[in-house]
Amino acid sequence: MDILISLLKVLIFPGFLFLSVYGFIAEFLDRKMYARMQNRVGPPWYQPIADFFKMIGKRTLIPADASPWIFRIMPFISLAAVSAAFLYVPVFGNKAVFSFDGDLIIVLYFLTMPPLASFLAGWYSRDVYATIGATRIMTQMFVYEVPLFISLLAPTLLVGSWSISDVTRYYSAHPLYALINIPVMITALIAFQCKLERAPFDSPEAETEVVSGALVEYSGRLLAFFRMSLDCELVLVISLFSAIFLPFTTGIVWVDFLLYLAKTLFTLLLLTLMKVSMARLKIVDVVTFCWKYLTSVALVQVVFNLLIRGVLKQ
Amino acid sequence: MSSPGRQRKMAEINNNQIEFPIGPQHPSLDEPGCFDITLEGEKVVNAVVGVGYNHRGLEKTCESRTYVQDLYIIERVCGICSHAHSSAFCMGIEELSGVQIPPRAEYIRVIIAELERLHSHLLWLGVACHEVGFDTMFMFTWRNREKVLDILATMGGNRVNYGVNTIGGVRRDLDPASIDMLQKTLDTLEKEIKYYANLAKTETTLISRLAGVGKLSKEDVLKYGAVGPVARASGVRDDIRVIEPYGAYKEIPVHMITDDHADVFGRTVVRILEMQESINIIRFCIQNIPDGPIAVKVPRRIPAGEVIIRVEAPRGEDIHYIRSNGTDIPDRVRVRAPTEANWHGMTHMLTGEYLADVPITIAAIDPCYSCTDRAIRVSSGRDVEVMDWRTLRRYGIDFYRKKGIDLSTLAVGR
Amino acid sequence: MNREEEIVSRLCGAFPFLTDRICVRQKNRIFTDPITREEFEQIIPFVHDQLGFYRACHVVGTDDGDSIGLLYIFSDQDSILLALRESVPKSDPQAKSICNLYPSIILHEREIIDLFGVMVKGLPNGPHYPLPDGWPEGNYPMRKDWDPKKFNKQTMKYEQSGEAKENG
Amino acid sequence: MNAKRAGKITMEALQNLFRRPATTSYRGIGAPQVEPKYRGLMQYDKTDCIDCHLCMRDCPTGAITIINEGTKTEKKMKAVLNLGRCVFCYQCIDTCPKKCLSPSQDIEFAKTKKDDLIIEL
Repeated sequence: MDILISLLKVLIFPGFLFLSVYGFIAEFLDRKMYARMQNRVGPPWYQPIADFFKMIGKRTLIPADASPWIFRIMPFISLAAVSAAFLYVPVFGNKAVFSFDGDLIIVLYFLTMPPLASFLAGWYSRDVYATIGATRIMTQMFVYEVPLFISLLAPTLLVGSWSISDVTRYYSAHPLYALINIPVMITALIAFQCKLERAPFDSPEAETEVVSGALVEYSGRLLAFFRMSLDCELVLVISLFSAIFLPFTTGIVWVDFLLYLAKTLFTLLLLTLMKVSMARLKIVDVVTFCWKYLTSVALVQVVFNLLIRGVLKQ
Repeated sequence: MSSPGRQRKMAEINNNQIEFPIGPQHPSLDEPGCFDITLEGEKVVNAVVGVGYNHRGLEKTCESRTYVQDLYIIERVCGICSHAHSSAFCMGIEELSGVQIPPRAEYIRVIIAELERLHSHLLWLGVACHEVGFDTMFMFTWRNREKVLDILATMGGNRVNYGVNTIGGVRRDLDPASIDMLQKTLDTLEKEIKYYANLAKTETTLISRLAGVGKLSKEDVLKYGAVGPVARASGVRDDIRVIEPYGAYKEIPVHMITDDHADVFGRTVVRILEMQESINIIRFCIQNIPDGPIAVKVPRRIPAGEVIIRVEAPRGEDIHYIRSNGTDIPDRVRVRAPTEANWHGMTHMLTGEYLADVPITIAAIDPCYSCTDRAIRVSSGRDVEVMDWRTLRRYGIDFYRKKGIDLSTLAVGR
Repeated sequence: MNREEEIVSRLCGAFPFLTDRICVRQKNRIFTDPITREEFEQIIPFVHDQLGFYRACHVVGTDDGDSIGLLYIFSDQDSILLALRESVPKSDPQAKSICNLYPSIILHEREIIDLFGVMVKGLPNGPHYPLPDGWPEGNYPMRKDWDPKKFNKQTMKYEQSGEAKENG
Repeated sequence: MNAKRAGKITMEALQNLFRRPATTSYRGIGAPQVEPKYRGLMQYDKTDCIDCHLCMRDCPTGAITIINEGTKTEKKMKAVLNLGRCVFCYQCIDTCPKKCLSPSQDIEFAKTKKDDLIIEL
C-alpha cells in the first residue's frame, strides 16, 4: 500500500502530472502577464496545451548530420531530471515527497541537467546556429552556477541542514530570519532568470542572432517535450525559490498549498517583470555581471550568515 | 531525413573561424538579404553583404507604362517611404513639364511626408529594440505607430501606400475633422516621444547594447557616402530639407538634428529627436496652410528632358532620375533609395563587432531591401533547395488530403 | 556668380575640352554632354579632390540606341549635383571603375554590369548584383531591346521568337 | 527620473497590467473597423458608363476591364476586376469622366482559389 501511495505521489500529485499541468499554467500566466505588461491581449488559456498537442502531431525531422540517438534522448533526459528534482521540493505542506539531508545539492545538480541537455542537443545538431547557441549556453552556465549555488547555500547555513524541507520548516518557525537573506534572494532570482535563459539573459536563444539557439533543429514531438521540460523547469525554479526564500506557512496543509501557489505565482511575476523591463545583455556582459556583482554579493552574504550563525548559537 | 531547405552543413572550422550566415531568411531581417559573417569565437572578422533578393522589375516596368501608371508603381518601391518616392517622382515630372503646383498641395505633401517620417522612425525604434531583445519597448513604439497609421489612413485612404500624390498636386484635401484628429494624436505622441527619449538615454541595458556599436566616423561617412540619420549621427550635415529645400520646406523652418556619437546610440538619438522635429513641422504646417486648389492639370505628354530630384526620405536622401522623350511614357526612371547608399559602410561597421551586435548594426541603417533592389524579376526553380521545398509542399498537401482538405488547387506561392 | 557657375568655370578652366559641353540644366544640377573614357578619367580626381564632391550618389545607365550612357552623379556637402555622362558603344561596352576614389559606387557599378552588360573593370571581388545566380549570359534586362515577355521564367531562357508563356 | 539605471520601464509595465490592452483579439469580431475614407472595393454604376476605357488605360496593373456585351447603341456594360492585380490606388475612380466608379469601405475579399479573385463589380 505504501508503495502504491508513493507511486501515486510520484506520478500524480505532487509529482509528474501536477508538475506538467502547473508547467502549462505557469507558461500561460507568464505569456499572458508578459503580453498585458506590453499592452497586448496575449494568448488564450489553452494556448500552451494547444501548442504542445500541435507539436506532438507534427512530423519530427532529424538533421542528416546530427547524432540521432543523442538528438532523440535529450528532451527526455531534461524532462526526467526536472521531474525527479521536483520530488524533493515541498509543495503540499512543508514536507517534500522525499527528503533527506543534502537533497538541496541533488536538486541543484538535477537543475544543471536541462541546460546541459540543451547544450548536447545543440552541439550534436551540427548546425551553425545551434552550435553558437550551445556554446553560449555553456558559457552562461559556468557563470551563473557559482552565484546560484552560493546564494542557495547561504540560507541553509543558518539552518544547519541541506535539506529543502528542513530549510522551509526552519524559516516557517522563524520567519523574521528570512529577512536576513534578502540580498541573496535577489541574486538567486537573477541567477535563476539566467538559468531559465529568459530575457535579459536570453542570449543563448536570442532569436535575432542565433534564431532559436540550441533547439533550432528540433521539431515535432521532440521539440514538444523539450518545451515541456523547460516549462517544468520554470515551475521547479519558482517552487524552489519560494521554498527557500519565502518561508510563510501555517501548518494547515491545504492553506499551505494555497500559499505555495501564491508564493510561486508571485515569484513568476517577479521573473516576468525582469523579462519585460530590460534589453538582452550580450554574453560578455552576462559574464562580467555574474562574476562581478552576483558572486560578490552572494559571498558577502555567506560570510555574514556564518557570523549570524555564531551569534545565534550562543 | 535532413531538414528541408537548410542543407547548411556544420561549417568547416578553420583557424577557429566559423562561417555564420544571417539570411536570406532570418528572424532579425524583415526582408531577405544575406550577410555572410565570419566569426572567430563571438567576434566578427569579416562580413560580406549580399543583397538583391527583392528584385521586382519596377524600373523596367516603368519604361513600358505611362507616367500616371508609373506613379503608383514608384509608390510601391518601398512600403515605408512610399510618399517620399512618389513625391520625388511627381516633383520630377512637374519640373520637366514646367508646372508650378498650388501651395496648399505642397503643404499637404509636407504634412504627409512628416507623418511618414514619424511612422518610419517609430517603426525603426521598435525594430531596433526588438533586435536588442527589448520587446516591451518594441510593443510600445508600435502601439504608437498605429496611431500615426490611423491618421494616415484617414487622410490618405491606406495605411502605407497613401496614394496622396498625383502629378500636379495631391488627390485628397485636408478636412477639419482630420486636422482635429491629427492635433490630438500629435499631443499624445509628443508625450510618448519624450518618454522614449528619456528611456533611450537612461535605460542602462539599452545603452550598453547601443553605445559604441557600429561605429562609423565622420571620415568614414564621407568615404562610404552614407546618408540620412546614419550620416547625421556622425555629425555630417546632410539633410536635403535644409541644404536644398524643396516644395513647402522653403517656407518651413526645419532644424537639422545632428549628433556626434557616430554609433547606433547616436542614430537612435537622432531619430528620436527628429520625430520631435517632425511634430513641430506638422504643427507649423497646420497653422500656416494656405487655402486654394490642391491640384493643377498636367498634360499627359511630358516634354523631352532629364531631371534629377532629391528629397529627404525618412531613411535619408532619395534621388530620382527621370528622362523623358516627349511621349507619355518615360524613357528611363532610376530610383536611388537611401538604403542603397548606406550598404557600403556595412562591412566596415560589422568587422570587429560581437555577433550579438550584428543584428542591431544592420538594423541601425534602417535597411529597406525592397528599396535597394528594384530592378528585375526574381526567378525560381534553379537549385536543390527549391526541389526540397517542393517535396515538402507535396508532403504537406498529402498530409492535409488525408484529413479531407485539398490544398493542391491553391496557387503556388512563388 | 553663384555656386553652379563657379564650379562650371573651374571645371572648364582645368579641362578646356569641357567648354560648351557642360551646362546648368536646372537649379543646382550640372550636366555634361557625353564625354569619352579618357576625359572622364582625367576629370574624376579633380572632382573628388579639388571640387569637394565627396559622394558618388549613383550611376544611371541609359540605353541611347547605339551606345550606353553612364551618368555618374556626384554630390557635395552643399546642394550641387554634378552629373558626368560617359558614353560607351554597345558593340564594345567597356568601362573602368572609379571605386578607388568612391567606394560607395561599387553596388551601382555592379548593377550596371548585370543590367546593361557594360564590363566595368577594377571592381573588387564580391557577389554580383542584382540578378540571381543562374541568370543566363548575354541577357541584359535594362537594355531597350530586351523584352521581359520573351523571357521564360521556368527554363531561365530568353526566347527570341514569340512570347514566352505568361506565368503570372 | 534622469538617473541612469536598468529596468526603467518596470513601473509602466506594471501599470499596463491594469490597463485595457491596445490590441484586440481577432477571433470572432468579424470585419475590422476601417477609417471612413479607407480605400476598399470600388463600386461600379453601369448606367452612366460610356465605354471610354479611360480607367483601363490609367490602371497601373491592368486590373480593371470594362466589357460591353451589347452593341454600341444597346449598351450592356460590365466591369471585371482582378483582385489579385488591383493595388487599390483608386486612379480609375479619379480618371472616370462620368463618375461611374465610386469608393466603398468593403475590405473583405480573401479567396481560396486564384480564379475566384476575378470578380464582377
